[in-house]
Amino acid sequence: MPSMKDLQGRDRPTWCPGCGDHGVLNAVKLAMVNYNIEPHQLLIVTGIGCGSKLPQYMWVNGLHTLHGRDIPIATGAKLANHKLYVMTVSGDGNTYGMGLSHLLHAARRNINITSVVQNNQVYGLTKGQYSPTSETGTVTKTSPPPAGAIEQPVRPLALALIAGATFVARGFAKDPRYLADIIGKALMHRGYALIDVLQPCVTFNRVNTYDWYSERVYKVEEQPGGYDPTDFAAALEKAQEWGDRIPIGILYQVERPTYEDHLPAIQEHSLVELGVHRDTAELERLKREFM
Amino acid sequence: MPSMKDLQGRDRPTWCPGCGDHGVLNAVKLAMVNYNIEPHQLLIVTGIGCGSKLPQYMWVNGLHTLHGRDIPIATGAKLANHKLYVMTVSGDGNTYGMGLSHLLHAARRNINITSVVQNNQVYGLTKGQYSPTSETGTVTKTSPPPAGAIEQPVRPLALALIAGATFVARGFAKDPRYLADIIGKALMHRGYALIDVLQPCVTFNRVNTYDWYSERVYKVEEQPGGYDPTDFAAALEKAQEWGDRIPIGILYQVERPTYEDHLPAIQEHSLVELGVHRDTAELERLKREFM
Amino acid sequence: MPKNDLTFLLGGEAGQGIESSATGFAKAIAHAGLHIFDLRDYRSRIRGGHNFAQIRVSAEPVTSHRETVHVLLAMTEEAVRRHYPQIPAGGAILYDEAMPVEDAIWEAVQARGIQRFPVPLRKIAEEIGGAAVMMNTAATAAAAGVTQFPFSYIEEIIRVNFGKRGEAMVSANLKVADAAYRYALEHYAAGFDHTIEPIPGAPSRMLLNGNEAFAFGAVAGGCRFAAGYPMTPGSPVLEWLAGHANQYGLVVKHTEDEIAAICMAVGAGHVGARALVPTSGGGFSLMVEALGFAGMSETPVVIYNAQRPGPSTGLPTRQEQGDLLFSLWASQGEFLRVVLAPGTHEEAFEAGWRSFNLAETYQTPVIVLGDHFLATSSRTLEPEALDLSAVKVERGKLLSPAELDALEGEYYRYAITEDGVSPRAVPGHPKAVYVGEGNEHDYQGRIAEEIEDRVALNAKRLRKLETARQSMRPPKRYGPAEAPVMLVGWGSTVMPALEALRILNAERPTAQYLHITDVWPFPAEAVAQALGEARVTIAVENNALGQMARLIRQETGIRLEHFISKYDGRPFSPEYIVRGVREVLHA
Amino acid sequence: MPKNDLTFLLGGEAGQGIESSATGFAKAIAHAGLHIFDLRDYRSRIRGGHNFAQIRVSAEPVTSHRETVHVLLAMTEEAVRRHYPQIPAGGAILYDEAMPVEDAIWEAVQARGIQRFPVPLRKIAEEIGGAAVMMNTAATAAAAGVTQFPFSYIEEIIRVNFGKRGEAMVSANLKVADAAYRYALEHYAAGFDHTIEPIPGAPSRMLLNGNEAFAFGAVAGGCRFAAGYPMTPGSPVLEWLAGHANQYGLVVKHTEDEIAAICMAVGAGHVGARALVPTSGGGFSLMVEALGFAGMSETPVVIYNAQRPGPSTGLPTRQEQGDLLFSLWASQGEFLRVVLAPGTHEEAFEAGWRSFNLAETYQTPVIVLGDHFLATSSRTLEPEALDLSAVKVERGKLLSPAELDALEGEYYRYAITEDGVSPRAVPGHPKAVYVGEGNEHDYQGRIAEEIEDRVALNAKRLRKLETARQSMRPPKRYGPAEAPVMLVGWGSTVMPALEALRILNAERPTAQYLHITDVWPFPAEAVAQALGEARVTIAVENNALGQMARLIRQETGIRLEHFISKYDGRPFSPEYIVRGVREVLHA
Ligand SMILES: Cc1ncc(C[n+]2csc(CCOP(=O)(O)OP(=O)(O)O)c2C)c(N)n1
Ligand SMILES: Cc1ncc(C[n+]2csc(CCOP(=O)(O)OP(=O)(O)O)c2C)c(N)n1
Ligand code: SF4
Ligand code: SF4
Ligand SMILES: [Mg+2]
Ligand SMILES: [Mg+2]
Repeated sequence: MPSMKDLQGRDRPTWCPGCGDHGVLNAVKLAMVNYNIEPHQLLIVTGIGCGSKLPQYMWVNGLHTLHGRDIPIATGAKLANHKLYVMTVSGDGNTYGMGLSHLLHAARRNINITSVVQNNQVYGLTKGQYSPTSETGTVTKTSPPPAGAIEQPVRPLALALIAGATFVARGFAKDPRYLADIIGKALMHRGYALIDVLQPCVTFNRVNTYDWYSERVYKVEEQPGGYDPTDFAAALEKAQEWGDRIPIGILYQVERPTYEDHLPAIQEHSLVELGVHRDTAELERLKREFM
Repeated sequence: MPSMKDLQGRDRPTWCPGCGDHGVLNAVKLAMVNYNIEPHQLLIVTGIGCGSKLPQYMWVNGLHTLHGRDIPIATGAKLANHKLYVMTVSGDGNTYGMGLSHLLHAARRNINITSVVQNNQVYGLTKGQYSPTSETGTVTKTSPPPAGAIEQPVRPLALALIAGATFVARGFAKDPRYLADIIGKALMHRGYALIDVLQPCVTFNRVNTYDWYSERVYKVEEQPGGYDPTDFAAALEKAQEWGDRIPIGILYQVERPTYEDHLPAIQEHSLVELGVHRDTAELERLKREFM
Repeated sequence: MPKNDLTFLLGGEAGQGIESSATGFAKAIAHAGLHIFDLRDYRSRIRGGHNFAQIRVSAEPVTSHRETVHVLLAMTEEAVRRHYPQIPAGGAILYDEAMPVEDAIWEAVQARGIQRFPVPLRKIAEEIGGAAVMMNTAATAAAAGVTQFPFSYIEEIIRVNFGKRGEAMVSANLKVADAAYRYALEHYAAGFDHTIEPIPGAPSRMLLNGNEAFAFGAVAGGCRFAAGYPMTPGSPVLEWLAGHANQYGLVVKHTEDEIAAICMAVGAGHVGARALVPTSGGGFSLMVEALGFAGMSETPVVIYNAQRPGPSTGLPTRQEQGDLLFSLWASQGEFLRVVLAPGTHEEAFEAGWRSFNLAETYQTPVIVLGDHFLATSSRTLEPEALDLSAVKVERGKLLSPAELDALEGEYYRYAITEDGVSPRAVPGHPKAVYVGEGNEHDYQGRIAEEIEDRVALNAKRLRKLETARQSMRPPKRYGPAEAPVMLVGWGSTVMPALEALRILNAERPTAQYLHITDVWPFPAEAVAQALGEARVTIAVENNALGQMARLIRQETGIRLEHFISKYDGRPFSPEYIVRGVREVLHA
Repeated sequence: MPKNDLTFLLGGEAGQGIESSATGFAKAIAHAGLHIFDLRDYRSRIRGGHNFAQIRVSAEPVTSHRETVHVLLAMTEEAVRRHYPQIPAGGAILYDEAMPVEDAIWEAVQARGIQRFPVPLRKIAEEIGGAAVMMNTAATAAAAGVTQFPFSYIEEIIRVNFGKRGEAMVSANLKVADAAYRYALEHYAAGFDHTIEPIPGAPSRMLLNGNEAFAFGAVAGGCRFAAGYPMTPGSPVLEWLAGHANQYGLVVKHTEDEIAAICMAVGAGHVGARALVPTSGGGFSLMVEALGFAGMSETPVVIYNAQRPGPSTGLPTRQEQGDLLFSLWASQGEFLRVVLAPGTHEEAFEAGWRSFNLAETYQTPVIVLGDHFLATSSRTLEPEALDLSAVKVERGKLLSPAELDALEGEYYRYAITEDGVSPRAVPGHPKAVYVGEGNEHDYQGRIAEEIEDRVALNAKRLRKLETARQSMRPPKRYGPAEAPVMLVGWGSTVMPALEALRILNAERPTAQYLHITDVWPFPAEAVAQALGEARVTIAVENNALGQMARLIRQETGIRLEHFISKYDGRPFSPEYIVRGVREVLHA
């Protein structure tokens, strides 16, 4: 079992002091500690954005890739070595803008990876443009007045549910222990898991602050009457809830065979284990197909 | 008012005899006739696929573009000249695979264009690979046995609803008059309209045939108790219905300001009407901003 | 000449089944020990339109089609109209007796001295077989009859092809074939010069196209993962691999788009699987950003771009070599990509496995530039021509788990080395925890912006350009060294070019051909040397802008004086090249 | 020398407010009639890390920064450590008296004869202004004090900059500024050589960076639509246009990705609006497929690629010229794209409007290759330098509604013409109903696969390459014609190069500079001619592979003998070029 110290990175985070990404980083590390995942057993694939720098700030296999493309890259890594835990960590611009299609197709596949989305409702790294989850009316340099952001914000959890995700959750960067628990469960879950994380950007988002979120969030499992995370209809409703009240917790979790489960080639060994050497006799047989 | 003859193209369709695309073509023409849209008033932007060749086979402004990119191209055309009717026509691979993200972002924007999707649950033009709407288990050259297609099919209408589309409908290529009515209403609708069309591919899809669809489709407005297309919850439920019964008709229609409504620059004239000439005094004023 | 040296052309509409009949027919002739070159010409539509297969048969190995057609199997009037000008006097047109053809056309046919061989194809199919679809069977059997090709070969193929569909299907087709064969034999064989006679003792040969050769080579080279989005003419590779995935231990993914395809392959490559992305130019265009990421993160990946005519959607089912310079510079910034352009089926096979060795050795993307002509043309090959004993697996500086176990000190993914190649470890080992980076970074993989880091890492990566150049093969020279004309081409042009040399050099040494297969890093010295002594230089390229000629000038300063260009969407024929050379010589 | 000729460097962490203080300070000095060149150096992070602004002040126009720094405003110890080597004896470091700095550094500073000017910046900010954030105000005011720059200019800028935030804010900042100014003036001005003295009667000048110049030029040229996805350093153009959209009648769309951005622009261009896509290399990589569609469908669109170092994400906030050859060949197949590479602010403005004329005249995509250095460096310009009277709107063969009304016969979108350009009509007119096509097509826009159509249309499109070449400007030559060294560069390299010429030619004519702005279709003849008489040729490029040198060799056969390369993510300084030239001359 790794300790928090084992997971410490070579470099300290370059995020702004107070940024929600610090909480996400803590949660990821805590999840590894609590669920006994060693740094070499996990591959964290990230896109581009402030939060996507995360693997740089801890001790874990990382792959810091392209804006919006972490999910297909993670998918390929998982298909080639499904014995690794594979996780993506990226921002809302990355995942709900540029990468939205990949997210939904991953959900349809039920590929066994976990996506953590640092949703700060803004583009941090490029300095404060509006994002797919910005509230309608948000004024930024690319959504000037009078209208501000014209679009209706993306409802990522509802889209993922409709697409077929088998694990859909939301966390809050202010509560890394709670988030860690969700991340740990997502990593243990067999299938595609999406975790939307409310992640305050203290520099560019002066509306959706720690306080703003704190006033609104509630844990689904604590609601009166309890909560059944296998109830699709209930999950779909919760996934659309946004405003005065914002649900966090595991909104949905069910079992369905993963994409990998359907692939005869890798039922025993991973592709990486199968290696690169081919039996010549096998190839000679293949030649006969052309005769 | 154009006649069907006015809308006849220079070339005859090259689609397979019996292909559902013939029905879609008829429906588009009928809609123009019934809703009095002249060929030069409508721009049909298409992607790539069998069905995307449609503008070649009628008399209308067409733009035959790239696989999956018809929606953003149409969006740009609409923003530059919102006095044109703008419509996209493309296949399921095009729109729910390659172009899925564009579709959902268009819905969020409520840009005033109409998308007609020829959903034959297969890739026609590239000869029969499985598509995002192929049923799980469908065996094709890219989804070989034992598993066939592993993914859960895309539910486009539900996704569009969640994303914010204000007009969501389904038609059937076998019934061009009914489809024409939907298309006409979509063109008259102010906002983003998605019309999923059940379009049998008689060459590569031997499962989802005319008969298969005919046995299952029913018109929402004909169901006992009637149907209220402004009821989001009902629409969301219908949009997920697929199997023994498949609803067709207008599942959802509400009013919301369009994207264009929010743009001060084009409230009076379109960008094209504003033209390319700038007043020098205006530009001199602009220079002062830099001083 | 008349024996075992002729070309069949099967022409008709898409959906008439010409594609599969032609394949069966070619295979039957190959089984009789003859050599085949089978060219395909078809449209980007599913039904209708004029398509054809042009099957050259020869007792000797052939590397290309020829323009001349000896037997035209015309399933439509259009096939007659389009192709009779390719038939010399004495050649024949075989067609259904009931097929209407304009008088004017028949008159022209007659004027050329072409024979007309009507056969009751439809009648035989319907009356004997019970279905008009069997007209194809009838037609190919008739073609066999006309050329006195023994029926047993036709029978064998029918048994194999229709076997899966039941005994009734087999026997109906056999009966149809027999009737048509006999009709043609009895009515026309005597009056027809050309015959096909089995070659006793000929070895069993493969008949495969460039896509298949490449895909097979990839499997031989240990490819374990392929991801792609269907695009003509690259998708058959994806489909072939998908069809063989379970048996050969591959995972093959049809993705949501080409961006996902290359991204998945990069992910798979990063963790250590040999990963392939088959596509065509339009798909490759979408992969450009991720190509650069592979370059920056030093991830091996192989992209197979079967070129077709652009720009944009262009001519989806046709031939061009228009993506050469695009491949060399695609993506922002500067990094090593290796570009190979196989020209023959043998080279396609070799590129299949060699590309992975290069990708892993240099930890970088490798682009294999195929083209429609090579991808879709089939040729007979001795099994040994795809030399399995030559297949080597070279993984470069990949550290094995044992090596990592034994590692003293820290592992640094991007260690600065003299040759630019850093020891590589894949994720999963406790001693090799690191971050693969797309931002500029230091030798450890830490994001870095300092001048020293940038210079060190960029220089390291770019040193691989020179290191990899040493793996690049020099161009191959064909033809007599004393020939005054040096033709220069790349990719599949070599196939018709070799046939063109035969024609051009028949009387006296006239032309040589310089065939460039390894395109980037450009083997400049070897090319310059080969061109150094040439008297008349002519670029031969299936494009309009002479991209290889530009590259040669850029890298060597040598300007090829002439240019035989073809950008009509069709491949070169040997005769086209010959005409081009003669024009240059007589100008 | 000491008067009105010095460089300030403001260095500190991201988030300390250096960026905006520097902008205000530069503006204040510009208002006093002095010339400014303001270079920015910052990291791809929001807080922390070392950033700086290097502001050169001169009585004469200047086109670049210089390496030497006379006054270092150090907000951090790191700023001292990094920059003191740039300061000559007599220069000064201005810093908060409480800022801890290692003794060793101060010793080194002392050894160089650099003066230390501690000021109680924080104390003044906190005690007089009431907030530590006002340290920036204090620092720039102190810098003014040290150089005896009249306080009134500082005051004016403070009033303007803080005006929106209320009178209290203004007066607090003014008080802080005044105290710091006086402190510096009293304590240090007398002992400091350099002064800034307002130039009476100097014209009002603009102070703007290349992004602003380009965006302004685009608006002047009738740009009505812009779509983009934020990417450094291109996004400021998107943001500037978005901020001016309502007032100037534009629609500006921040899209879901770069693919959507170029697609929207192509859609807008197709229906007749002048449409722009600002981006950087990574974003451009995603646009490659649609670029080809614009080429095939003959749709005008302008792409502005502000280059930054690759490969991949590379160094997001830094300088490189690495996308030249990529731009020339991006996308499958062959078609005309025009590529411009403005090097100065004036040229950026001009490219802003001229690009649209070229795009509409040749009905094709135009790529404007900017780079980070030009995009983010500000320079003072006389208002007339951005010459509005030179702005012309040329729409080529665009048919007006009246012309269409009068049209006899059918309208054919892709009519075959001698110059390759077909009369263009936008959708909306009853006489001009047609299909814009991305598949190969005939002159009417009908999908076509026949040889004749392909050849006719491809040749027509490619004829535009030669037609457009006539619009390409020859390179500009700077420096004495008799100078033996010919430097050759493109894009923003011209700015430091011109300064380098001043240094190199101070004693005797040594070097000239050939500045290539119009890159494709390449003005080969003009370049060859300009190079023809050069004795020593040296390419000067902000990249590692010498892309322009390769292009010149490819298109003219001329090989530049030497290469001054820089790929460390930083722009050329004049001194760097001078050193490079001297190395070549003394080698
Ligand atoms: C293809 C591409 N386009 C644009 C960018 C520039 N870019 C970097 S990060 C970013 C947005 C960041 O927003 P988000 O994903 O929400 O992450 P955050 O910074 O908020 O954590 C953008 C647009 C890029 N790196 N690549
Ligand atoms: C970027 C790109 N990738 C691949 C293709 C090849 N392609 C053409 S049509 C098509 C799929 C067609 O399926 P669909 O969109 O469902 O249309 P249909 O033919 O069924 O009407 C594909 C993959 C392409 N044109 N462009
Ligand atoms: S800009 Fe926002 S998201 Fe980025 S590090 Fe700072 S607080 Fe975090
Ligand atoms: S292949 Fe299918 S979709 Fe395409 S034309 Fe034929 S029937 Fe229609
Ligand atoms: Mg964000
Ligand atoms: Mg389809």
